[in-house]
Amino acid sequence: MRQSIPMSVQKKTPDQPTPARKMSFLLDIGMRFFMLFGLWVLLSGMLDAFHLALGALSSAFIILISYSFFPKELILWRRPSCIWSIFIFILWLLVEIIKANAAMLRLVFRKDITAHMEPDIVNLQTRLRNPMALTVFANSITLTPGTISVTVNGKGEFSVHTIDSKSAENLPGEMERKIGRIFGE
Amino acid sequence: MQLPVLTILFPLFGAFVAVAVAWSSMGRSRQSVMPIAVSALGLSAVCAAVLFVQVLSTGPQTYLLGGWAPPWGISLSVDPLSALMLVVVSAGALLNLFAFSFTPSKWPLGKTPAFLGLYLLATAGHLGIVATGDVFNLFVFIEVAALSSYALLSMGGPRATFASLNYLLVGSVGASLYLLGVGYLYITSGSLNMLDIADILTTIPLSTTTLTGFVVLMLGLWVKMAVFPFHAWLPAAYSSASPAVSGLLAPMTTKVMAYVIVRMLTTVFPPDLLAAISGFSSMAVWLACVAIIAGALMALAQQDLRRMLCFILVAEVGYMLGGAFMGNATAMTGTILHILADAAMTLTLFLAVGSIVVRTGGSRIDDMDGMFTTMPVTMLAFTAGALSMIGVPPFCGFFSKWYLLSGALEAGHWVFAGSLILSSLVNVFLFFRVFERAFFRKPATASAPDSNDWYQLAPMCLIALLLPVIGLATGGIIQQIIQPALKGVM
Amino acid sequence: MLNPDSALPLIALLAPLSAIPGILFARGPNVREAFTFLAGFLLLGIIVLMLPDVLAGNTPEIVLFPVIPGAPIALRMDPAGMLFALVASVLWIITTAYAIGYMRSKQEQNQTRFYAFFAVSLFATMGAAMSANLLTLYLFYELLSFSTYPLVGHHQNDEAKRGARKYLTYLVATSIGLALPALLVTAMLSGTLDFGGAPLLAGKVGTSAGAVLLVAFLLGFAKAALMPVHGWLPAAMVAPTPVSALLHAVAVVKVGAFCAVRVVTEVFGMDLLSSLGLGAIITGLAAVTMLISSFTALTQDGLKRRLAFSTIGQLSYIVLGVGMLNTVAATGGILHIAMHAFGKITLFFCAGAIYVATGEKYISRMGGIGHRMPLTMLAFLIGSLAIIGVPPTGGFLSKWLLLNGSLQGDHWVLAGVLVISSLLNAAYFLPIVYKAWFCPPEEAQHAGPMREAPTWCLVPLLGTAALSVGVFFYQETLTTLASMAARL
Amino acid sequence: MEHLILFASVFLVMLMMLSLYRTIIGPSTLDRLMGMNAIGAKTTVLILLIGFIFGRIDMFVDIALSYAMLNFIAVLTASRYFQARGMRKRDSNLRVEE
Amino acid sequence: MHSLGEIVASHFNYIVYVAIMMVGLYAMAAKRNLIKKLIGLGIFQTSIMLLYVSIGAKKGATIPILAKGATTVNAGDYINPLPHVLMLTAIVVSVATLGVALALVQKIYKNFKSIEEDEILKELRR
Amino acid sequence: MKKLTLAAVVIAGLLLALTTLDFPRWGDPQTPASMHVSARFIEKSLEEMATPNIVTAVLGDYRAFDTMLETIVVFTAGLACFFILRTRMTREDLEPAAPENDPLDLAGEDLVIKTVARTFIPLIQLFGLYVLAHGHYSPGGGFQGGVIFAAAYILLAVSHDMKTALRHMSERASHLLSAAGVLLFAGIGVICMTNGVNFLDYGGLAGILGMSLATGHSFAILLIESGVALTVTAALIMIFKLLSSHGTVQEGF
Amino acid sequence: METIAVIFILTGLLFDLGGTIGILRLPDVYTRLHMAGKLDTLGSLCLLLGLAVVNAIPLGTAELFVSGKILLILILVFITSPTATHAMVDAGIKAGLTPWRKGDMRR
Ligand code: NA
Ligand code: NA
Repeated sequence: MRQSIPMSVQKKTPDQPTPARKMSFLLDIGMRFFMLFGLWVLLSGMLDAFHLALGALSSAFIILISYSFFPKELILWRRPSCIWSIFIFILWLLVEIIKANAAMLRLVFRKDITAHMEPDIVNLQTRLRNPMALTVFANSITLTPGTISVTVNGKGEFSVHTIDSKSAENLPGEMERKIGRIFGE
Repeated sequence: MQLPVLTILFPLFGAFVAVAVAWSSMGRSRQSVMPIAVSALGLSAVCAAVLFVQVLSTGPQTYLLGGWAPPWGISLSVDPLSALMLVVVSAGALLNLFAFSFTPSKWPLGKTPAFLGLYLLATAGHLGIVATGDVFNLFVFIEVAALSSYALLSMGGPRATFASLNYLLVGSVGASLYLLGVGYLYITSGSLNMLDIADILTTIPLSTTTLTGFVVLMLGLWVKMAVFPFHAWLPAAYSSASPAVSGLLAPMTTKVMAYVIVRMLTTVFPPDLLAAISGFSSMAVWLACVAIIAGALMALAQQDLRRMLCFILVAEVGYMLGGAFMGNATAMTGTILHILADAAMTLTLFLAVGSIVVRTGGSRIDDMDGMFTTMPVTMLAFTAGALSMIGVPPFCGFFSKWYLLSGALEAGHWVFAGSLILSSLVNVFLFFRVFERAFFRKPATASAPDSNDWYQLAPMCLIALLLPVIGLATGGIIQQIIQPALKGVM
Repeated sequence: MLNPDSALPLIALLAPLSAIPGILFARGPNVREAFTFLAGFLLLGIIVLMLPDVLAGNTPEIVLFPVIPGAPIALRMDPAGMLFALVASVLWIITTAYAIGYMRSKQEQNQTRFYAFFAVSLFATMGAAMSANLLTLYLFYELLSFSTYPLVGHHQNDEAKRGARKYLTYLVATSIGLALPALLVTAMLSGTLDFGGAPLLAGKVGTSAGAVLLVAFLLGFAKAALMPVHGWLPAAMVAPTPVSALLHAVAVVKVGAFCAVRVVTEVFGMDLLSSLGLGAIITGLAAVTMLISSFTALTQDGLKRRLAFSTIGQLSYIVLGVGMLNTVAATGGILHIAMHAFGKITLFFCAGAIYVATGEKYISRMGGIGHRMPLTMLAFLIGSLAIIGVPPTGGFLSKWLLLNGSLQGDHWVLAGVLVISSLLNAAYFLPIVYKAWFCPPEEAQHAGPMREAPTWCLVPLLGTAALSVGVFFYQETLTTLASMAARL
Repeated sequence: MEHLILFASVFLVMLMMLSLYRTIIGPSTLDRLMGMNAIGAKTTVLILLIGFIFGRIDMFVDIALSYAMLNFIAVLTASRYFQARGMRKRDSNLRVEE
Repeated sequence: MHSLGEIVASHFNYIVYVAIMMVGLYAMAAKRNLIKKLIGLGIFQTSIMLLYVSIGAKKGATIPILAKGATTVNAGDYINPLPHVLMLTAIVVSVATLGVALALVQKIYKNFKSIEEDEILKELRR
Repeated sequence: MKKLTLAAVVIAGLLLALTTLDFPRWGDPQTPASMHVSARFIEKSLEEMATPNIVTAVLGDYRAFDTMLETIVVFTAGLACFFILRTRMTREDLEPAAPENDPLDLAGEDLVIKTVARTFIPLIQLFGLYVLAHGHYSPGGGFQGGVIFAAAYILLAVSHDMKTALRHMSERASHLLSAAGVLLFAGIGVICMTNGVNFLDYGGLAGILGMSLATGHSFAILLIESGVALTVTAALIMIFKLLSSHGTVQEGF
Repeated sequence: METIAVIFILTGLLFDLGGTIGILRLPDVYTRLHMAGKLDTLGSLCLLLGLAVVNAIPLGTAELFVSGKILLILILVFITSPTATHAMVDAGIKAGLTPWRKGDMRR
């Protein structure tokens, strides 16, 4: 959507481009391109030259206009080891989610529903600073038992809406550790 | 030849290019937008005129868009009548723009390109409505014309904005009803091409669906045409809008919609349809009578010249409606003549009043004192338009009225004839109320006579001079244009 | 379509208009009025050029715009039209001269506009005279109404506004409300509106429909000022006197009377009217109008108003003439168009001259004015005699024919009305003359040395007075035209 | 399997009807928004189910995907609008409730 | 003749369209709030779209996208694409109209500090 | 008054419903609507324009003129909203100054939404392009693609703020792009004309590009769909910006 | 394979049912969002997964592509659903909509 991207890219890197920087920049672009192109192929399902070319063009075009949107954290090639952490985290999260939902499901079918809950808003402080990490953390809170993240800021300060007093007890706790491991914090 | 589509394409491209040029280099090219608009309309008018001559000499043309033959593709179909309407619309828009081309300084800051773009789009929409041979395509053109009109009409203060929204609501319902009618026709015929539908409808017996479709479609068009009692949007919208806008739309919209009704009655629906629902057509004529009387009475109550003209317009719509549904060729001839005449005289009057508004900032009748002294040329043009509205020969308003009256007498519809006569008399009163102020009273403030901007006065004078010319050309118009259109129909 | 012969009516029609550019763009008043004269002489020349042809029984014709089948905009010079055109064009020149004197000495405003609309009015009048059909006649009739409106309201004050409003209300309301529908019905019944063939409605209407149509036509053409649609005429006297003179003695009212003649002779035809027994409607309307207006005139103190009511009455002579449905009376009626014109214009000129010279408008204040303005009052006397119908003035000829016609048709009552009316004419004009010269010195408002109106005023009125007498002696052309018109 | 799909569709439509209650009754605008979101989430699945019923899942999956995206953006926009309006109202000391 | 139930069953789409249309019409006519009027207009337009789309239905036919590798095409196998095309256009038009309408409403709100028709009319009469 | 309105509406509805009894039964394959014009579309579209999606074939080719006008309607709506709402025009707000700080600053309150939006925006954009490009084969096309593309922008504006959004697409850019879209569409039609055929007859384009007729049609449909997408994207963005910022096109939300 | 799909779908429906009852029964918008945000999300995830499996049963390339797209929807829902919930709660709090406390009236 930016009209003159080459210029704005130059603006973003005011220092003299060293060969290494250049290399890393190209790799960056390449990774993004292949991510988008893969998505295209999945969506398109057409493997003829014309549509693949269209896909390549489209991916390049998106990189051109939306370069600045790509979160740097998504570029996994920088730290391959985190893939394993992600895998662990997702599994753990799924289990937690299922637990949360089972609890909720039970609550929903209770007769005296309000008697079993005591909503409150609690504040938390995490050591996470990376926006992506904070986001994952916030969404994980939302998905796990009895808590929804209300406000989050860049200093790692959270406020959380809880459905009963026990829900927030384990926070930030293990979740913070697991996420921190992914993002190296 | 490509003329039918070019007539529409020029204003369209004008609009795109105007917007693109205006924004591609702000400030520097602001001045170049007006020439773009004028030349786009000029080219369109030239195309329309050449097309008109062509059609007159070589017969009707059908232009296949995309090369697809009807009924599969969309086609433009131009006969002498629609070609003339194209000339009227494009030339009218051009003249009006020319006349008000000195006013951009009074328009909102920085919005001139948008104004001109919308102006061109509105014109193109009306041109398309006239030219297209496809009922659904007509709907889309109606919406192009309408959307740009809503925006244009909102220019002119809070009252205009509110009136414009009101128009939007009513107009959208009208267009939707039209679309619904098209749907009914599609159910019956499976086609969207006007001529194809006509062919199919003649081969199958008249069904409830066809009749309902006809009624709904007509209702939609009536709403868009401001037939009483669906008229309220018109005076509200046209009287509060900027003069450059009402000068464009007042002569154009209702007339083009009346033309669509004529077109539907003469080319799409079978001749026996009206007979099958004679109750409906007779209701239409009675409605026309009510519209004429009501328009006249409401015009009497107005203190503002532009509002007064708007209510006269409501009455004029009644003329056209009544003639179209009277059921004989004479009255239909009158309607067609009146479409042309009313376009010309409304343009004259709105140009004149627009000049007054631009000059004095308002159009209250009480402020007309001494206008003949302060704006003599403008008032002369206004007088010509007024005499034509009253129906004084040899102005064109007389001859269309003559045919309408003859048609009414032929059909034995004395009330319609009486309403016409009565509204003419009311018009005398209405206009001479203005003339008396303008002629017999001293101007409130001494000011110099008309500005010498020839480009402001020339269009007005030109169209005023055309009024008797059109009137005296009535015979030729009927012979060359109207009779071919009505041949075999009535 | 355009052979030089048949183009003459068109040229005649356009002649008055040819003055307008000159009038509008002239450098000074002299040049401006020169253009008017030029156009006037041009017009007269063309009319005279056509005269032998018409007298020989030809009718030059030209179709201009075929607007409506059976009713194109077309011109046609027949004897009735020729009579009217001749009178109007002669009097235009004289009136122009008079107007120069009047307007300049009164220092009227907006003289350019005045002359321009004057020319337009003449154009409309000539058009009406030469109309080849009812539609064309209607067209010029309406044009005349609207083009005289600024002349009637020339002074642009409240009085002028009231007069002009009344003027237009009567004329336009009747023409749109009555004449136009009648026109449409006629067109529908006959399929054509052309003059010169068989009467349009012959064999097409019954008594009641015919009666309705006839009344609609007679009252619709309200310029003929038949009662009850006469009220505009006195009101229009707010106009400057040249306007009153030409338009309200010659052009406007005569177009009305001319229309009535056309209605009787061309639309219905005398045969139809007499077979349906509708003549009584016309003569009845005319007779009533004649008597009432003459009595009313007696009571008027304003000179121009008295002249106005006199005009209403005199117009009825014309209508009465054609309404009696015999050739002699009709000849008299048509001839009265001319004869009354010369007489009445003289009277108006005199009224204007008196006003210019003394500022006097009221008859009661004109005692002894004959001593001060002897030539004017002499002309006034001649004009009065012409209106009364005393030889040797033209008025005698037309009235004589009218009387003869009424006797020939055994219309004893109408003959009586004619006589009574003429006596009333004498009763409201002669006392003025008498008072002007023979009122006792102690009652005279005016005395002293002779001081006539300016030459430009005086000469024209003497000219028309002379014409009033002259036509008595050189009557042949006019009488021939009238009788030709009546026989059609 | 067809029966299950059909059953699932009908069941989801029923749930959507129930959620519609929240959308209509409220009481707060946020409740309505939440109701809409709940319906939207089910609609995504429902579109896929219809695709199975029509036997054209390859076509309907695109529609479902775009619907899911647009639903997210719409909810986000609406909640932002609600927030902005609420903050404006709070500034002028007005009640937030409908 | 068919029974009423059968007629209703075979014409339910039309009955639904009429019902929705009248709801929209009523909202436009009876509501004084401009936004509600706009919603009414939207409902009104939607009903017409429903009618069109339901015209295109064919029993035993699938959506008008040819299956992959289809060689012989039978018109009976696919529902009528034309109403869909027309309604796509109509939808775009109605969205565009809605956009313009909202712009106007916003301007009106700016001018009159209200979107209630009665209050605006009262203001205008002053 | 409301009761009267209700009664009128109900009566009108009943009347209208009565007339529908004359309509063909629902799903009847033998109606004129199904038999007459549409049959050719279904049977010929693959052969004539190599486009399995018949809706796209009709929309982009048989009735391309309608579609062009529909695009123009969108263009008009954008222009209309601008004309109606835009306030306070200065040079600066037409061309905002270059960003001094990072436009996508993630600190601050709405961190979660910002991050998620940032992640998805490129993906949504790509999906928009996919929808645009595959209108021939699946329910998609220029309009849908354009809407999705515009939605990505709206997501940006909503998750961040209008100023940030404006840095990524200025008002000027949206005007230019919306004009460019309709120009592209109508321009293709005109280019066809230069080959001696009628407006929007893609056979002309096929001739110019030396493609087979069906491929040419298919390619032209893709081109005009791109035009549609451009205008729809730009105009919707324009309308969104104007409406959400009350015509100032500065702040909002 | 089919059994797995059936189980997923039925579980999904159960969670959705719970979510719907939750948003109907709970006392205020925040507590309702707990239900909508968790139960509905998981319900959708299960349903999508089930459908992906159903679709993948023939194991052709085209089918796998489509199942891949369904999984794409799944990922999308997995990320956007909690974000939307968060956004709504955030908006409610910022707009001044106070949460329900124990003992308050139902809202
Ligand atoms: Na009129
Ligand atoms: Na489209």
